[in-house]
Amino acid sequence: MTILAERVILPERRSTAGRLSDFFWRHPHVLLALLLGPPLLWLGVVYLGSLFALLLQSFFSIDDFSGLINYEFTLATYRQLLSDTHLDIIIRTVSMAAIVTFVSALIAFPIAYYAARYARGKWKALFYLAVMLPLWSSYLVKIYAWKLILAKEGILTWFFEKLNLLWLLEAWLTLPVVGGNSLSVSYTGTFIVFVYVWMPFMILPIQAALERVPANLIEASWDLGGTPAQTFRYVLFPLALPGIVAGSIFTFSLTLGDYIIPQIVGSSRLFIGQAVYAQQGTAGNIPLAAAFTVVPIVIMGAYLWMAKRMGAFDAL
Amino acid sequence: QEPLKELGKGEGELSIVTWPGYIERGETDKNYDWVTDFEKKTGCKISVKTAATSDEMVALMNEGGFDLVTASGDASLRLVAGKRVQPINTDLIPSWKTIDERMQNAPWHTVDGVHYGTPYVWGPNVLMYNTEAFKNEPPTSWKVVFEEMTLPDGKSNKGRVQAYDGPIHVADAANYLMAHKPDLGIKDPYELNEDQYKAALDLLRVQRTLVGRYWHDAMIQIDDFKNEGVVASGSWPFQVNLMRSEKQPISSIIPEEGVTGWADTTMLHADSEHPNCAYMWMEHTLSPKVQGDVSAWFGANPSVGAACKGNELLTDEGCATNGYNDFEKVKFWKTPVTKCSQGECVPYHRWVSDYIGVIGGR
Amino acid sequence: MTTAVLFDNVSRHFGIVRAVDRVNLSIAEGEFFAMLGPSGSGKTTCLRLMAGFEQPTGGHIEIFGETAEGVPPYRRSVNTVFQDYALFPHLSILDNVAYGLMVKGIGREERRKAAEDALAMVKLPGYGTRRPGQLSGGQRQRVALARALVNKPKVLLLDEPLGALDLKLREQMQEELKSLQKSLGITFVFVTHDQGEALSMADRIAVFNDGRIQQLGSPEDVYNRPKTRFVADFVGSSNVLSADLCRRLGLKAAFASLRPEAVAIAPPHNGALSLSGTVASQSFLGATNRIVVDVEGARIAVASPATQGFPPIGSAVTISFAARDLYPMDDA
Amino acid sequence: MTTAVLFDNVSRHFGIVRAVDRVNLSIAEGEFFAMLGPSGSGKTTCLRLMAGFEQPTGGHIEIFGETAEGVPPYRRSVNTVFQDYALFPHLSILDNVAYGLMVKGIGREERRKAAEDALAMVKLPGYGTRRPGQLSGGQRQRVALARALVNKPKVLLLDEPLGALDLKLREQMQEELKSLQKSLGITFVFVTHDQGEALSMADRIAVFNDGRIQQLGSPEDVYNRPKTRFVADFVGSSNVLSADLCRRLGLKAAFASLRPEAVAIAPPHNGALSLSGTVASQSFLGATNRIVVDVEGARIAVASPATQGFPPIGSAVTISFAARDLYPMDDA
Amino acid sequence: MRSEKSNSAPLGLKIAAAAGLAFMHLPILLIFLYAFTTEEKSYQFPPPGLTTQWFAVAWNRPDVWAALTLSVKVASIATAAALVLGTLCAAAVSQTRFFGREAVSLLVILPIALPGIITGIALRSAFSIADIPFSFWTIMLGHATFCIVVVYNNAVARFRRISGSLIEASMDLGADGFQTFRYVILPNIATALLAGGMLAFALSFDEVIVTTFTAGQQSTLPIWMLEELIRPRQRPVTNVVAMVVVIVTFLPILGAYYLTRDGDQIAGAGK
Ligand SMILES: Nc1ncnc2c1ncn2[C@@H]1O[C@H](COP(=O)(O)OP(=O)(O)OP(=O)(O)O)[C@@H](O)[C@H]1O
Ligand SMILES: Nc1ncnc2c1ncn2[C@@H]1O[C@H](COP(=O)(O)OP(=O)(O)OP(=O)(O)O)[C@@H](O)[C@H]1O
Ligand SMILES: NCCCCNCCCN
Ligand SMILES: [Mg+2]
Ligand SMILES: [Mg+2]
Repeated sequence: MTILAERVILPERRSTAGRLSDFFWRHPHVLLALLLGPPLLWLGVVYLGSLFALLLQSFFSIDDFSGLINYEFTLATYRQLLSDTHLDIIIRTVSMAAIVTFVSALIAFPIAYYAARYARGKWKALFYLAVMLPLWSSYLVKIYAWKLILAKEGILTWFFEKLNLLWLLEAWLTLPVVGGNSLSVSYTGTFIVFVYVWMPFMILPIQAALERVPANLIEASWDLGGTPAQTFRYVLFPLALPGIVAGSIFTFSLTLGDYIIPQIVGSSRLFIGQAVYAQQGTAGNIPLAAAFTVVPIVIMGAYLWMAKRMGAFDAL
Repeated sequence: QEPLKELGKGEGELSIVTWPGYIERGETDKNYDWVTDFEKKTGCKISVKTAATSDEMVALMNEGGFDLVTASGDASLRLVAGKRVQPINTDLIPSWKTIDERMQNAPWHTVDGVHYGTPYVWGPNVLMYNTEAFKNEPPTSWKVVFEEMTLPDGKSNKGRVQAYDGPIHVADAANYLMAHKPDLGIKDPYELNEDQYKAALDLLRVQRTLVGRYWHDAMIQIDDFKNEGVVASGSWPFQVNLMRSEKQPISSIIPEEGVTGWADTTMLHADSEHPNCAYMWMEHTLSPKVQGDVSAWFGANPSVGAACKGNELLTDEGCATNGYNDFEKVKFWKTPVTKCSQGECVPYHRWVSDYIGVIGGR
Repeated sequence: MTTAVLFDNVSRHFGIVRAVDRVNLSIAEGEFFAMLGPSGSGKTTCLRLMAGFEQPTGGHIEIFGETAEGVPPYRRSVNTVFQDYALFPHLSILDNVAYGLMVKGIGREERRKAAEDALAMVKLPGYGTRRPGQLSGGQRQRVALARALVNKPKVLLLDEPLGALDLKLREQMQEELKSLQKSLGITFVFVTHDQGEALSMADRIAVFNDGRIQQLGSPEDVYNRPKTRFVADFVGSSNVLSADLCRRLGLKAAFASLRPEAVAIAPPHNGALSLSGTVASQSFLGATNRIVVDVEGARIAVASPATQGFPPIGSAVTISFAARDLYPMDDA
Repeated sequence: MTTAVLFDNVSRHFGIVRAVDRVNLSIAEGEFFAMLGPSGSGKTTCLRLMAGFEQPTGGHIEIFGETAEGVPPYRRSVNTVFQDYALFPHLSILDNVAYGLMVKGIGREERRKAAEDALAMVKLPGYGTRRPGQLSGGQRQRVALARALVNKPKVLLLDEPLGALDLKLREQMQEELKSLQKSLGITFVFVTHDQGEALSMADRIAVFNDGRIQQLGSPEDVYNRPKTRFVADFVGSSNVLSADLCRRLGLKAAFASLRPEAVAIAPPHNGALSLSGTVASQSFLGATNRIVVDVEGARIAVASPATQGFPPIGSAVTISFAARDLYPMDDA
Repeated sequence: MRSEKSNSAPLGLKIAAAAGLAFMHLPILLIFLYAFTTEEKSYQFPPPGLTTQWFAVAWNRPDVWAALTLSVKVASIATAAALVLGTLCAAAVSQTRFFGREAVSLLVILPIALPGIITGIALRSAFSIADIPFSFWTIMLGHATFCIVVVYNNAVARFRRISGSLIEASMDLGADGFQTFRYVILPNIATALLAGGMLAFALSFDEVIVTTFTAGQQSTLPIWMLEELIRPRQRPVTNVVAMVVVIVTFLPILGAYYLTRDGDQIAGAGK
């Protein structure tokens, strides 16, 4: 042991780092500003700025013939947004997003529950990978794989035929709303693909939430006479809810905004994403596209606010 | 804006907005290539952006960054009005003189006597059908895609027909009504008063019940004919040719009601950064060879009569097959505007939103 | 007297780990039974076997005369107060306490009343609307107790319920628990690794080590008459005298235990045994001083009343103790 | 004697919370100074003020005569042993111990040697290559100690360093710490909420409550002569006699404290005071029995040697104690 | 001690979980299967024959390589930007308290909580207002925006686990702010950053929607795939590329798992 401090209070450091360090220690706010500056500049100024610029455009209108934007404040675009045609699109999309979210949660829960509560060691890793594999496989190629499966002359038909169950498929397709000429041009098909593509986003947050539920709460419930079903209903589910909400942020928002899935597997009835894409890209109607984006922004804004209050962000 | 005065050296690049199948560099079939040689000769490297509808083309041109667009009649005048394209100096295009007279001064690219582009190719929107479903009774009328009926194979057409996923399809309905409801008094399917328009929408609503999915993209339509059991639809000769080349049981006709169609113009963007290459390309596209090749590949008709003879790919019968002589039967796409020969007509923006509504089930 | 819990040669092995190994015990109805032992000695596992969270890998368990194997926890009239309380964080205190009644289908009003009574019993009236997160450790512990008691269990299992509390609170809770048990007459099975706690509260104590019961008896038995060196060492800070030293004191035994408080720094009086050594260290413990005397290499701790003061370190002293306080032990 | 740490009317308020409130203290060089008090009484905050993690909102701090305000922690020759040890999980034990030397720029070889010496000093030679995760709680505690000591601090701050250890280990570490402090002569400031620990280890004790020092003195002072009711209550489980009872015993004071071990269940002998009452409860604590006697509603705890056995509950007894053990207190 | 260690899952749960996993995986198998089909133009089921020729064909397609190169470049730079910004933000949010802390954590989440099309279209119109031409950097900007949150989530979770006393211990032992960062903070958050970075990379690598709006005429791999899927030339080539990409992106994901498995979950892994 060599160092013997002469003085108890050591002198100020003369190196730049030392002096800067002292400076930051005395002025923590400067340090905070330096830390927060770049991300805030990026997200707060560039990103939020772009969003606001976009929203601003929704108060302009477009010249129908030339397709050029008329830079004058007007609510005409919002009037247009609230027309029956566009309201149909909004309702259609929001209902789809809600059902997709619900069913995703339904399918995801047992997987997440098993992974969180029963899988151990190697199995746990395997489960994780099994969830991640589809998550990170090319989104487009997955959609096309489903197109193959759902087509009238596709794999599902082939299987139903082999199993002599074709009548079942056909019966389903004759149903109103969910039916159609084939699965790939019906809401059923769009729904299946949405669920398929977004469900993995639901599993991980639920799993995270379930893993945070102390095992002894479940034992406490049993101990107090709660049957497994009651334990699920009164303890496990409420405690997993923030995870479900966190996951639903993804499934809901991704369904609200997607335009590729309903275009490839769907009945040509537009979803918000398609409408935005079409108004922006095909029709060049940026004001209407911007007005359309207000819908998911408002919905997700409310959703996030609720999720934050439920503590769902910790499960993200 | 003043057109270019004289031709300079190529800028080395050229970007073009076009329809799928319009500009080929031999990637699908190496016989169909009218780009590689051009690039070699002029040093202008071509990049192609395809668009599925006229609206998309207008949007892309409005956004900028492109030199040329092969605009159909329903887009060209909008581009002119929006000042997105510039007048061209026909003197810089030696082949201008060779252009079919019917096309040279066509109203969809000529405004007040000023030309805003060179004609590319034109063609009809044909009725494509599956020969197995229709057996020996090929359809003769657009009825098969507008009204429920039993097809020759004994099954209903419900869910087995398609229609174009673009607002301009309203004109196809109007065209059908012109023949079947003459008392509506439709003279021009692109000029509809409120009553005529309403009747067209009603017809389209009936069609909605028959259509599983509207076609938006030529390739996806091909998929749907192959995998989704679709047997009849308005289409482009391009799809017909492509599927026939794959030995699919596909054929097409021009039904008795006549057809809508397109006549496309290669137009130069107002802010083009590669005008010299653009002029070279316009000249290139007017050569009988290119005109014939494009026509053969897409199933279209050349704007240069000379292309009808002696083109290896098109063959001497090609023009007749593709409807070169049916020019009069074709009602070319143009943008519906309020001011029309009937006084007041329903403008395009209503076509846009109402057609979305009809497809959405309204 | 009815037997509340009976373990007949019960084992619970996890692979090669013998968490509980051939344990026999029988707990009488109304008894306050403590399980004492170091960490990992199998106390919790025993409790979990009683609650039904674990199944024995060998032997047989009876609860009030009925076979317990295969009966799930929710069908046993046995309730547990968990070490970390395991209160439901998403429920109010009242709903926590009423939980057991709710799952049994008791009506809302009735269970509210029962829960409020239980809260009053643990001296937390009016806390019903709070959340567990808003209570202190001691309060949570009492809620956990109320939540278990409201079900009127036949046997209450408590797994180190006071482990997380600080000394003062702990002493207070010990008293409360003890008096509650007396007034309710419920059988308490109490796990702890704190010898003081076990001694002061229990009617009987089972001292565990390595999955086995080392000694089972009254607090006095265990404290004053440890059967093994392990018990002597673990229960209180006993001096363990080697065979050598025993022989010198005229005792034939492998080991003997000698409690520090049985030793005095004083010359022997009538019939007392004595040894001499030097003072090695000393510390003030408040009520007593702890003086360690080095007797030919063996260190013997002496607890002497604080009033007697410290002999200087290194000084020669004589220690004396009664022969009966020297307690011979069987094994090492 | 040099003053190591001086607090001159120091306060640290967090908004309306007065974590430390007008504290005066002066710790002498080489002293073993303990800060004792219940949870939330401001002990940790005091320590953090010394270490430089907090700045006082009022008053003045000196360390070895130099003003400490505004000096960041890394420029103070004061080191801390954290309650949770705060070992760097990504570094080996050796690198943990050598950390302070490394950031000071000491060469690799030299600091390795110094660190190994320090590890030997805390009886962990050869543990250098392990990771903190591979050590037991007690071992980690010693590494934390070595890591602080290797810097030869003038003042060592210890924040409940033994809080997480179990009883046996704790007693052992107490002895080690004490002897280390003696041999190194470093000033130790030791925070605990365990009165036994403070009493047995410290030269002087400051008893904290609500951010203030209630009493500052030697262990005997604090234990036997509590200045306030709070101290009497907190340090050991004293009986607090009300003014009424005091008056009857001929003492003029608002309150008086009486240690249980100063009371005997016996008739008074020469000059002793006595009271009579009935036995309310009793428990076996191993070395002693705790018997609570009800004297006209006041409950007086008696610690009687276990050898004396229990009088039956409800029986009438006389308790006696020396007048000098009755210690009058200033306030409530 | 978890009782589940000894108990096994109820049968119903096992079946539900297995069925769910099968649902998630069968289409993937299909993608793999069609990388080997002999049919070129359309997908037939069952495939008429199997071949490995498409791997060679894919290898020799320059457009695949061009798109791949662009995607790798974009993902790398976007990841780097996200790492810096995400870490700074996580440090500020977890190590200090300031007014608006909650708002910042909400702001970071916004780009993934809002549909990608909104991010895309907003950035696109901002570019056009500011007259910024599409370039590599516009794609990167869009990607980094939604990648920040992945890094942020991982870093915040880790920062939470570094007990505050670790940093104080370092300062106590004489390390100034920079030394503390270098010797204590960085080594402790390194694996979390690596995990976050890998996920950010994979996220950027597969992004279609935002890219569509910020790429102009450039083709990243997913854009290339979209084009190929709609206008196929050699369809199985797309499957070959997809399959290779799955296998290649899988390695970093596996890595991220092992780096973070004890303790924090892979926060925001989905996305
Ligand atoms: N589910 C399990 N799987 C494997 N080993 C287990 C399991 N449960 C307990 N054990 C082992 O059994 C032994 C006894 O554990 P138990 O929890 O009963 O001890 P304990 O006496 O309660 O200890 P503590 O005082 O630390 O709570 C330990 O070695 C433990 O590791
Ligand atoms: N950073 C802070 N902000 C606000 N209040 C604080 C802060 N630090 C401490 N306090 C408050 O100051 C009071 C004293 O806290 P301190 O940690 O010093 O107590 P303590 O005596 O160490 O308690 P314990 O034994 O529980 O560690 C407490 O009421 C605490 O809540
Ligand atoms: N695995 C990729 C799925 C595509 C979803 N991307 C969402 C990004 C949101 N901006
Ligand atoms: Mg235990
Ligand atoms: Mg503290």
